[in-house]
Amino acid sequence: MSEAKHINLYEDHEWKHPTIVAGVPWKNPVGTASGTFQYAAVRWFYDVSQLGAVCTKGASPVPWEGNPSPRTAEGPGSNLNAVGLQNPGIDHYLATDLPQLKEAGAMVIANVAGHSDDEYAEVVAKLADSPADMLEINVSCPNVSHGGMSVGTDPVALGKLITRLRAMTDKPMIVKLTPNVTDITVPARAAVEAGADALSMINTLLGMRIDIRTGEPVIAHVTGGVSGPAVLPVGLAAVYRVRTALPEVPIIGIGGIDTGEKALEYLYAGANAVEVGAAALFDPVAPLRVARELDDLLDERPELAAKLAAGRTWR
Amino acid sequence: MSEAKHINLYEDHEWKHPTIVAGVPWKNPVGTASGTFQYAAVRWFYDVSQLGAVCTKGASPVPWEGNPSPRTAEGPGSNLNAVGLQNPGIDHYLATDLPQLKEAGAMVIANVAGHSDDEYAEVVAKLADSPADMLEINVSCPNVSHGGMSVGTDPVALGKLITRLRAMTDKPMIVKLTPNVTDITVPARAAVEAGADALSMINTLLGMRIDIRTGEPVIAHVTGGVSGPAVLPVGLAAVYRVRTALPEVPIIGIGGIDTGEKALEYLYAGANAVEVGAAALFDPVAPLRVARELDDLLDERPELAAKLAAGRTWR
Amino acid sequence: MATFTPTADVVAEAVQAGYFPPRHTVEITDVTQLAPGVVRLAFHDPYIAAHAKPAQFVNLYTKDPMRLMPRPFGVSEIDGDEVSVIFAVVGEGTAEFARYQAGDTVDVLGPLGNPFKTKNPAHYLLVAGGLGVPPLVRAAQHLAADERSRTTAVVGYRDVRFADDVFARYADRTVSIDNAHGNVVTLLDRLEADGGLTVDGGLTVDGLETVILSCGPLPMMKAVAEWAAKRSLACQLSMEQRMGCGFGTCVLCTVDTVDGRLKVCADGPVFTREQLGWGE
Amino acid sequence: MATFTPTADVVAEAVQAGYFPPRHTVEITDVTQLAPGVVRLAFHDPYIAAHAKPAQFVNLYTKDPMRLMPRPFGVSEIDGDEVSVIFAVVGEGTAEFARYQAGDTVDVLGPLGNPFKTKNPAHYLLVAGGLGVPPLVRAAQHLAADERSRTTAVVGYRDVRFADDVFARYADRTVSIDNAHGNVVTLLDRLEADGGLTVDGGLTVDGLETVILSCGPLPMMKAVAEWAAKRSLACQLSMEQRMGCGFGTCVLCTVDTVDGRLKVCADGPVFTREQLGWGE
Ligand SMILES: Cc1cc2nc3c(=O)[nH]c(=O)nc-3n(C[C@H](O)[C@H](O)[C@H](O)COP(=O)(O)OP(=O)(O)OC[C@H]3O[C@@H](n4cnc5c(N)ncnc54)[C@H](O)[C@@H]3O)c2cc1C
Ligand SMILES: Cc1cc2nc3c(=O)[nH]c(=O)nc-3n(C[C@H](O)[C@H](O)[C@H](O)COP(=O)(O)OP(=O)(O)OC[C@H]3O[C@@H](n4cnc5c(N)ncnc54)[C@H](O)[C@@H]3O)c2cc1C
Ligand SMILES: Cc1cc2nc3c(=O)[nH]c(=O)nc-3n(C[C@H](O)[C@H](O)[C@H](O)COP(=O)(O)O)c2cc1C
Ligand SMILES: Cc1cc2nc3c(=O)[nH]c(=O)nc-3n(C[C@H](O)[C@H](O)[C@H](O)COP(=O)(O)O)c2cc1C
Ligand code: FES
Ligand code: FES
Repeated sequence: MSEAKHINLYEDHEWKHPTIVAGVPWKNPVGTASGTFQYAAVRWFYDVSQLGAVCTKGASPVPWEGNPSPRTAEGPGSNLNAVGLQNPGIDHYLATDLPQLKEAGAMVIANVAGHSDDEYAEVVAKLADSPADMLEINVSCPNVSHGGMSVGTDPVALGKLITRLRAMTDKPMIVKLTPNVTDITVPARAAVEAGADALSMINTLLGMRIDIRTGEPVIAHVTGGVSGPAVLPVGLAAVYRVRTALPEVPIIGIGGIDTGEKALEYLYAGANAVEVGAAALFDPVAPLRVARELDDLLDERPELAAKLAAGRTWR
Repeated sequence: MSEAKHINLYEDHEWKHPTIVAGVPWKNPVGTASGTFQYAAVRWFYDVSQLGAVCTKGASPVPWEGNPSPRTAEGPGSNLNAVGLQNPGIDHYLATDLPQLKEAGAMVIANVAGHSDDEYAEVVAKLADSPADMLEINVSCPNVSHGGMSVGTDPVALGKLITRLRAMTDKPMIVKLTPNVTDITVPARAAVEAGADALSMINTLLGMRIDIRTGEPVIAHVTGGVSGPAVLPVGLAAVYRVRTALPEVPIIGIGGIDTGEKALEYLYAGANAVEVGAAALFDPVAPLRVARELDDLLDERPELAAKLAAGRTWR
Repeated sequence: MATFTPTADVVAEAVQAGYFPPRHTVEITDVTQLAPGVVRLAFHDPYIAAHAKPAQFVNLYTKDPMRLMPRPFGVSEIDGDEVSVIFAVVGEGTAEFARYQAGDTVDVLGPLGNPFKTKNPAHYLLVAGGLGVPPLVRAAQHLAADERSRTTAVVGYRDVRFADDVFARYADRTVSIDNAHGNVVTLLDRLEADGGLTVDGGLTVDGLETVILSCGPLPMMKAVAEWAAKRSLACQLSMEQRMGCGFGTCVLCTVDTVDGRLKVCADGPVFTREQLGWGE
Repeated sequence: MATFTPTADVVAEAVQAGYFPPRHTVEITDVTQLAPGVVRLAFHDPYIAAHAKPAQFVNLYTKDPMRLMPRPFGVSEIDGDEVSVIFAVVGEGTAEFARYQAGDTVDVLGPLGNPFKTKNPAHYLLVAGGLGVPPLVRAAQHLAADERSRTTAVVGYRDVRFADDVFARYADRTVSIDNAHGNVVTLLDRLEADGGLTVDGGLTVDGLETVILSCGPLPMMKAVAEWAAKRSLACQLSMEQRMGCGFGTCVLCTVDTVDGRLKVCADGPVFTREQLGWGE
């Protein structure tokens, strides 16, 4: 890609319907989802300060090399990914992505990855004094402290981890839940009781594809995480059920959002805001487009808009 | 629908690639999935004896009225259902559906539903002396013996239930697993250790949709089960992981199958056979079409075909 | 990809042999906007044209593979081998159908469901509200061929009266109202009070008993059933419900009746007011 | 549904102002089958035509909403405002593209990735295998405009030699082979042994160093890199990997290099043999 300024197709828009997530004001309820946004890659396409928030790729204490390739496959209406959380590490993040994004005027959610409780703590310690606006703890990483299972599937371990991280910083802390559990309200409750300021959901569903030409899995890691339009009903049910179980906790809805209408469904399900993931891989401007569509849809729904603006939700 | 014979578009086909599931020979590896097949409704469309197997709607000890309507919503590439297992009860099943299907020459899998261990036992007792060829125990029903959670999510309860049912009959017993668990290999192992002859998976994923015109859930029961093409990667991963954990157990793969190619993916993932569900709602002849497509695809894969015919699997 | 979806030839052959046609592709012969957001779509289908009775419906399927579920529509008129439906654009599926043009194709399954019972000679009072119009147009068309019966169409529209002309073509008498002026029940009351409900002034016509056939929004149908019950009139109501299959296989389309939860697609869509327990 | 997907006007305006165009819709100008299962597709796109360098690629997107992922294809030729790609029909996406006709539209994003480095005058030995042909056609086209460099195209096909004529149009010399007769490496060896590898007979042409630009199946490229290493020739290889976005946002398209796992889309697709650690 040759050097060029971003297009700013949308720059003159005055956002009409803000929201508040865990006390933090967002200019609109639409952010990017972790792992599907890189400033260096999308800055050509739009002004990132126009989003409600930008949630960055999971950062670990040291660089991670991730899984071997191929890392992706296509499902019906979905994408499968097995990045294995490749990232250049928290120090690189603090030196490059974060300052660039703050410089560009973005509201930044720093997504945190770790393979053990200590690793999470190491990253949170470094973010505590950073200009990141919010932290999002991705508890779906395979965790060596928990026999390789993600800490997000074990409410006791999750409570312990969040209690520890909570004590390290005053930054609003979002815990991002995995849908690959029997009852998502259980880890949700554990996270909130341990001090999480907000919850985001869903991370990806476990899935795989096989290449019938070879009979072998398409993805080298065999299984991957399913995301995109196909997971919409699963994400909505997760948000609705957690909202019902925990009427007060701020929730960021994620999963299958590629239009303002679908974002709106999440708000009706009880979310305070949403994040757009896979859609941004297929169309770089998707998060901003969703935000614009939602902004207009909320015009016709003053009651919902007023609740969001006041930091409350539909349910 | 006026009285008419079925079309038998396919009746002259000689099946080339049989399979064996838990010792029971199927003329081809494709059956119908429970709840998406009613003989009275589809007999116009094709000759049911041409399918590998016909799995019937869950039967409970007494008639169940199911959930209020609306019971269904559409997801991207999926269907949501909240039938609530409405069915006219096992006595009605034994008096009508089952004899009709056997009369029509079908290989019948009787799907069993219950709200408590006693209810499951009552149905299995009645099926023990019936002409049903195989039993499929649907352990995803909300279960009063287990606080409303399905017994399929609790490996201990599941083991106890299957041990009890196992002792009641010599009929090949399939346990149908729910994907709404943290690790599907855990209930899989529990079922097999308790004596299940085979496993089938997946049942539906928990999901919901909201009508943005009203802000309310489309389905009266709020949440429903997601099925159809969108769930394909989740079903494949379930089969592959269970196959890896339990190399010997016969597996019926279910979830998102609407073409021979997708059925083939399940066979490569380690299934001995498959069942076609939601696709049969959108096109009544889908199960037979999938069987025909698969039969030709297996021509080009003699090694896989030979394994299936011998009751073994690809992995 | 190998595919065995029946081709037009195979469907034609099967149909000729008297079999029920599976889901198949037909050619669209007409798409006309009747009113803002209300569209008439006609397609060529000899089997459905020969068999569809009043209140029977057809499943149309979108071409968008993300939208797999059937869109059921009551058959509204039959002209030779041409079948037409009238629908409101309410979502993405109907929006897609509204974009079709003559010469395009659409997948269809039908005719589905059970018809209104119209064998007995009677004065059929066709009470339609909004998109309940199509099955009653078909009823009027069907009954126009029956010398022994009489028909009066009483129609309530939201704003534009988009079907008065087609009703007038078939029914002995057509009266309608729109939202600005009231609803079908207020219209029925007014007509009864004025002695203008039927050509004969009262509830019978040429000595024929009145039988109500109705289709429309739920609250309207309940009110119509009550109106009928007060006058001890037979009343058949064509119901709607979200459907999974449309042909009786999934039990996703139930309605609560005195006999328990029945399938709208295969036990209905027509139920009597007694079955529904309305107006008692 | 409200939608803000940029219209053609907005894209044109942005592009004129020097911005990088987002995903947008273009008109297809030509679809030609070059060989069984090998298709040339051309579309009208002034921005991509003006900017796409050898080995840069474009994402095409299917119209099937079940198939959301990008299909990346190397740009193969540019003619005025027309951009063409050549692809093999391997799955449902390419099958859909192969059904397109001139006048249809397709969504596109690009040009993406980094080009072969061809600034320095050299004898560029373009070694292509199978569907590695397109970027090397573009390289030949690009270098044809460079007076100071020379080009030799060495091409291996599966069966039909579908690109010899277009290579011949641009390269100083074109030699090819098909599977029945061997592969590009056997061809390179044979040519070298015969003294027929270049017009000058040896590895240099007009005193210019030979630089290999290669694209093709992985085993072929590894063999080419080894062939180059043995002769201490510079060798740039254009890699393929399954992609999630194509523009650097998802890290789904990595290749193992001596510097760790790099993105094929944004760090590549061109890597040197040294980066890949091949032939050492
Ligand atoms: C027996 C029967 C006859 C009908 N006849 C007519 C008719 O003649 N004219 C007409 O305009 N409408 C009729 N309807 C309603 C019509 O089926 C829906 O308006 C239509 O399916 C909406 O599709 P959509 O994609 O635009 O809406 P969406 O909301 O995008 O559809 C999503 C899903 O919900 C279902 N759905 C949405 N609304 C309804 C509804 N009201 N009833 C049933 N399913 C719904 C759709 O079928 C689809 O499965 C009938 C419904 C039934 C059950
Ligand atoms: C940088 C780059 C340049 C390419 N240039 C060309 C070219 O010029 N000509 C050509 O014929 N092919 C080229 N390919 C390969 C081409 O992208 C695939 O053949 C095509 O995406 C297959 O799509 P499908 O829908 O037919 O296959 P499907 O198997 O149905 O596709 C499913 C998914 O897998 C991906 N996929 C499948 N095969 C490949 C592959 N070999 N490489 C990358 N992704 C794949 C698809 O993009 C899609 O996301 C290139 C790939 C890359 C990465
Ligand atoms: C390529 C890719 C990478 C991702 N990486 C991360 C990550 O690093 N941390 C995280 O919490 N979630 C990650 N996710 C999950 C997404 O943030 C999101 O939760 C999920 O994709 C569901 O949303 P969607 O359906 O809109 O994509 C990733 C998703 C994708 C597709
Ligand atoms: C309408 C409907 C009813 C179902 N009823 C049952 C049931 O009674 N018992 C059961 O075990 N599974 C039931 N299922 C689940 C299916 O058998 C199948 O496991 C699931 O739909 C996934 O397959 P699919 O994607 O092919 O639909 C039902 C599914 C649908 C769509
Ligand atoms: S819609 Fe399936 S039974 Fe009525
Ligand atoms: S495909 Fe997304 S980073 Fe390369």
